[in-house]
Amino acid sequence: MSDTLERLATAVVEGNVDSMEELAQEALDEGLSAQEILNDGLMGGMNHVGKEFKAGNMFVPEVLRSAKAMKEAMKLLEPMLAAGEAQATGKILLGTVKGDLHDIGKNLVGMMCEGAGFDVRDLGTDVEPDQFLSAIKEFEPDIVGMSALLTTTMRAMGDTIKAIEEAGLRDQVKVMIGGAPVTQRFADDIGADGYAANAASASDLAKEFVGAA
Amino acid sequence: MSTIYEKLATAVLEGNSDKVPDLIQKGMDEGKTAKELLDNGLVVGMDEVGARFKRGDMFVPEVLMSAESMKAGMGVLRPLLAEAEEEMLGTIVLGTVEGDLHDIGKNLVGMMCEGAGFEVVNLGFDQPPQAFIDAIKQHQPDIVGMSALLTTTMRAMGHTIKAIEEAGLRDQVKIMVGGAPVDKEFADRIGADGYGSNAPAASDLAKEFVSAA
Amino acid sequence: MQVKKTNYTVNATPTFEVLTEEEIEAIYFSALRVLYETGVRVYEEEGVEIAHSGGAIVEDTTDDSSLVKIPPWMVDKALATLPRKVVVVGPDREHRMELYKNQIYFGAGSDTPFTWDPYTGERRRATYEDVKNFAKIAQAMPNMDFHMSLGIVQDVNVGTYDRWQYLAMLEGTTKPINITAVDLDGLQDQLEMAYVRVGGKEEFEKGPIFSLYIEPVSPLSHSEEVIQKLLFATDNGIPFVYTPCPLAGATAPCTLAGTAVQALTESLFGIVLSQLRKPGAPMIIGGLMSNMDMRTTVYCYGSPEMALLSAAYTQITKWLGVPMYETAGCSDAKMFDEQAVLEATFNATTAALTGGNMIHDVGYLEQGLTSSMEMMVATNEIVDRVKRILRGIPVTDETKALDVIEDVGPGGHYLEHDHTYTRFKDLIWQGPLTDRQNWENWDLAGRKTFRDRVHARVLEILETETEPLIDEDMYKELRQICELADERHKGEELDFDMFV
Amino acid sequence: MRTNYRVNSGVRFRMLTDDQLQELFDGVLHVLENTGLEVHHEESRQILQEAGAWVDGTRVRVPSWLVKESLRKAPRSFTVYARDGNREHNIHIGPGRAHFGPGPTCPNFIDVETLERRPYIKDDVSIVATVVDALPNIDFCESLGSVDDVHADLSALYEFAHMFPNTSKPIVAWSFDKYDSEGIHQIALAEAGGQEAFEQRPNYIHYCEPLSPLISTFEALDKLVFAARKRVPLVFTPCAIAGGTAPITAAGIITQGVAESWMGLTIAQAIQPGLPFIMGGVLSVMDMNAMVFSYGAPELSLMMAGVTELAHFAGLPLWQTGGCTDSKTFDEQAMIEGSMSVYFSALTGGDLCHDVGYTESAMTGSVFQLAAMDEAIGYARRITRGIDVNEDTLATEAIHNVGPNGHYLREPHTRRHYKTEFWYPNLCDRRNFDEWDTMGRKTMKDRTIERVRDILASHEPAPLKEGTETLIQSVLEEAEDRVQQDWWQEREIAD
Repeated sequence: MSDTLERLATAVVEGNVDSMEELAQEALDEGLSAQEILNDGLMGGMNHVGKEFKAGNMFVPEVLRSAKAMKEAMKLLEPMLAAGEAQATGKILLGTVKGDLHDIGKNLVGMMCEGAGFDVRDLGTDVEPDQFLSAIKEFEPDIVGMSALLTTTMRAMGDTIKAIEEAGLRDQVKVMIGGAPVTQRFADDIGADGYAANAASASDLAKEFVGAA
Repeated sequence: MSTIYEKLATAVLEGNSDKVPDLIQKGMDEGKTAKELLDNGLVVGMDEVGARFKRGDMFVPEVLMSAESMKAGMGVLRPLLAEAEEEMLGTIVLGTVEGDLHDIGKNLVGMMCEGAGFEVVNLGFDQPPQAFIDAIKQHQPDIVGMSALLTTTMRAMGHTIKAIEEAGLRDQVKIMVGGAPVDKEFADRIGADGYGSNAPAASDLAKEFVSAA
Repeated sequence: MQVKKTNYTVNATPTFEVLTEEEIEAIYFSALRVLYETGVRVYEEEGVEIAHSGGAIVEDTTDDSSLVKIPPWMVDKALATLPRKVVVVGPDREHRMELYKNQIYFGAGSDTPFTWDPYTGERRRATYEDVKNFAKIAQAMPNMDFHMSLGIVQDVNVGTYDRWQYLAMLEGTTKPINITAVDLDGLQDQLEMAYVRVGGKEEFEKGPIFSLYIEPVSPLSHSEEVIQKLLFATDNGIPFVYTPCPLAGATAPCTLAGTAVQALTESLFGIVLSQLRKPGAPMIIGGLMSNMDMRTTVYCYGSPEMALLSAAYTQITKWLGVPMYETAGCSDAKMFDEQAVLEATFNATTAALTGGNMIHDVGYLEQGLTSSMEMMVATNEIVDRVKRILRGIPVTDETKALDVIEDVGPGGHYLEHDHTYTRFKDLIWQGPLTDRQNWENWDLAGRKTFRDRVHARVLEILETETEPLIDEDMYKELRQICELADERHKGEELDFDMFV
Repeated sequence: MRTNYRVNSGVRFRMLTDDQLQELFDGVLHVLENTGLEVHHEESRQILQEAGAWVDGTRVRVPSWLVKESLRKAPRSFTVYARDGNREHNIHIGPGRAHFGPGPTCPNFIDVETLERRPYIKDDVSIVATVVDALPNIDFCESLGSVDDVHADLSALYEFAHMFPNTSKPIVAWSFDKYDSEGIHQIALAEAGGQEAFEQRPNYIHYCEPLSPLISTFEALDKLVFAARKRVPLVFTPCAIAGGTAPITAAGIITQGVAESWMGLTIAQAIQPGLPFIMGGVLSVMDMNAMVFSYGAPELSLMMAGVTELAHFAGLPLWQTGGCTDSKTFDEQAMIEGSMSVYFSALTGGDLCHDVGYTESAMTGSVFQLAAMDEAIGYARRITRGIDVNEDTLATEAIHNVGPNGHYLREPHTRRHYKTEFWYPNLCDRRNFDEWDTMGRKTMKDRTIERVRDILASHEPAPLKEGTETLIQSVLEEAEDRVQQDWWQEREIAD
């Protein structure tokens, strides 16, 4: 692997936000393609971050810093990737369901998934089923992720899945859910495709869904 | 109306030392023998004390109050029992061995044994083997109790037992040992007849010795 | 412009007190009264003579002892020369205890007859190997600052086990050690060993590598051996702990204030005697103060009264200006279980909050009769938690973070903020043995309990190969001192082994 | 006779100085006045505007004078009463007094028979309430769970309906929305004897939870408005996560958390001047690797101590947190974490300490943890009671009488004091090794399980007044009718 790519990966791991653009440019100047830089440099770094995080050696603020660093480089690479054949790992639509203003868990999932190379759109909190529907039509995600922190708002996840079914969009997307009171049993009950106990496993689950695991 | 036996037992249970001699007098007036008053009154009271203490329903100061009243009763009954040539519980010589100034545990054993109806001769602490030998000769006890709190002075228990043997007195007495670092195995090793893990256990052991004898 | 604050007092740590100054004074002056009017019994002629020539009244002399009464002025005089700070170091000179007001150091307890074998899971008599292993554990524990044996070596001669115990500890740790001695001869031998360990008497005097544990007997009784040790330590520049173990309700008054009065009386006698012998002799007072459980007759090592009384006594020592020997990290539980840590959490937290200097008895179970490696490792983690709390709450513009709150605003989050990124490792405590996984991960990882994790850590330490702390020649030299002692004391032993 | 003799009644603990508290206090006022909060409740915004707050869309900023005025109106001391008139069960909130009780809403429960973790069900409510009623150091009741086997909307109502008959200790009632609150209040009134009687002797406290950072949610305020109008004592407590939903520094999270709570205070006092208001919140760190909100971190105790002192500085009682753990099981970690937070809670005198009995970072309620913490609280209370120092306790005469080498076991002084001076444990075992060995080497866990099962087999809480039980049934039936159409019901049928 080229030295520059290795440095890029290291910069991602260390969360060196400021040096990312410069390093990416350097790599391009060396003649590497945007796809190579992404796959071997940035994603290499993020994979390492994921592993270290799972092993308990890295912490959320560091992971987020790494994700941010990757994003910095992506600013430069994205136009080139869009022009070529390259693709992100997949697309994820996220939202905290209706009635729930708790944001933190879902934000974490979003950041982790971005770090894993997903294109993430976050609808925010208190999201109505209709908002999910129109976003699915427009954004065409591979995965829809929903979260709820309250036992009361949990069932709004069921409502949302039902609405997606009724709109005939259920086959287009995988649905994953999460949040402190959510369990696998509940996920099965309301017909979700998967459940994740925390942000790290949510990102793993998403990768599994798109066959990138 | 409760019987004189019940009253005596209650007086012991409540630790009412002043009342016990009067009640004994009353019982004698009613024609009860010393032996009857002891077995059906005082001893019944103390048995209840022991049972309650074991259950955690009585506290040391209360047990000692009861022991005091038992002792007061024995003070009255002992000459009468001797007169009637009744068998008495017996005499215990107690001491903390040479080199050891700790004697709270041994004192507690003494008081508990008195409560059980024994006559107790307490030699005090830091007692050399000769002091035990002299006391055996003088008081003709049924039981000798020794305690030590330190491992170094535990050894002195062994020396003391040996000295008793050499003085030819070993067969006259049962020997029990105790103290925090002492256990059954050690008691066996130095040739003691028994080991009491705490004061109530020592008093039970003493009773066992005399009833077996 | 941000102007620096004036007229502004900061609690850099939490503050904690049991007694007011007036209450401390009441206890102190009561102790002076007992020391003068009741007196203490002394079983050693030289001690009596020193006290007497220093101004004490001597009464009721029997063939083995005298009643010694100390007038208050003698105490004032002794306190004037008593060092307010005592230093004990490790043989490596890196581990170091500066014992004075509010400095806290944790360490093990000594001389338990029994120990829990980490391999068989059974309670049995302690051996040389156990004591060495305990020292090894203590060496590996960052929050253990000094060491005591946590076991009586019982696979050697009884009369000389103290030397072997010291040797075992020297093999396992380079932290300062608080030794016990069987008798004066044992103390002399161990001092010899310490000279060997640091390279001579002079080196020892520059910084003593052990302190000596001396225990007068409550109530108010100072045995021959105790006084001999006190005088020897004083003469030889050995800092010593003069620690009665009053038992409220049995060998001391049932009220905690009364127990403090009696303990202080006993300590003050030690102070007076040491300062009469050699003004400026370093000593540490305090010790184990607890209550007798009136339902079981045991000497409580895990009761709230012990924690409370130790805290109160620490305040008294701070007021007097003498280093304190506190007690914590111990329990009445028979084995390392939930009770053991419950009690240790309370007494270790209280000791740390109070600021007693040498906090000993970490690792004790069963009222000090059994030691446990698990208990020591667990207490190390408890102390680590408490130390996080002792860092207090700094209140500054940076920590109040009003601007950060404004930046993030309602509904935002702080995870990505620099304010979080730059601080989280320092501010969020992490314990190596504390588990915070979610259920699923914990379940997958085999549902390990704290006890499982602590046990694994104990074995890990024991099985990690380490460089010997003393070289072969030095070991031989130290061992020879022990063997010579065995030879000298041969005649005292029973004609069979007591334990093994 | 002495004079100028100042004693400590109990121990004295301080985390912060008055200077530091004043600075934190000013910081809270600054946040309320300058940053403000999002208030998602129109009626509340109106009330705030009328009271003098600045309303800009949903953002509300509160001038310092208004906050201070609200603080002045709120009482520092008040009593919450046992429903059956049992004075032993009343709670007197006031300086220096710490009370303890469980927390609400865990999805799981440790089954009392199987000891396995499973979803919390309706029958668990009465188990928790009965155990609370019997434990001597637990002072108020919450349910330790969200009932899973009833309609999700009615979980809170069922909790109250099943707690109320099974303990006469005051209940802190959690609810989803105003409808629950109404049902709960109806039940409480029936027992109290009407609204006026309730106002004089309130028998429950209402619990509302705003959202961090700086959001007053619709439900929280809707319940608050209801409770304030009915004069129900109120807990208003955010649950802020240091480094997640609040600044990572203790001073920062305290500042933000208190601002969130005092928005509720301002609304409550505007509606009902003098309403007993118990300030929150629950402040702790997030484990930055496991990503759980830690209920066992030392920072929980640290931050809670700071916020307690700020509450007392401002003249309000505090909703403390303790006796809880991140451990998944009943083990040593659970005891270390629970004991330490209980201890600091007792040291600060935080007025109502909840979440006793939480395990697994609030995901599983456990009556075993609760019972073990009852022991820890007893222990803590013995320490915080301190040492009495007076002529009698100094015992110079007893010492003189006993003298060197004597003992105190028979002294009258000992007999007078041994029962009150010493604490006697229930679950901590002090037998010697031999006895412990003979009795089967039981650990504290074994003894705790026995004690809980004993309580459940034998304890009988005081009965409700005649008629209350019938009313509870009709309140529940009404509520069932209200929610009948819901999809959840369909799911239940489909199952």
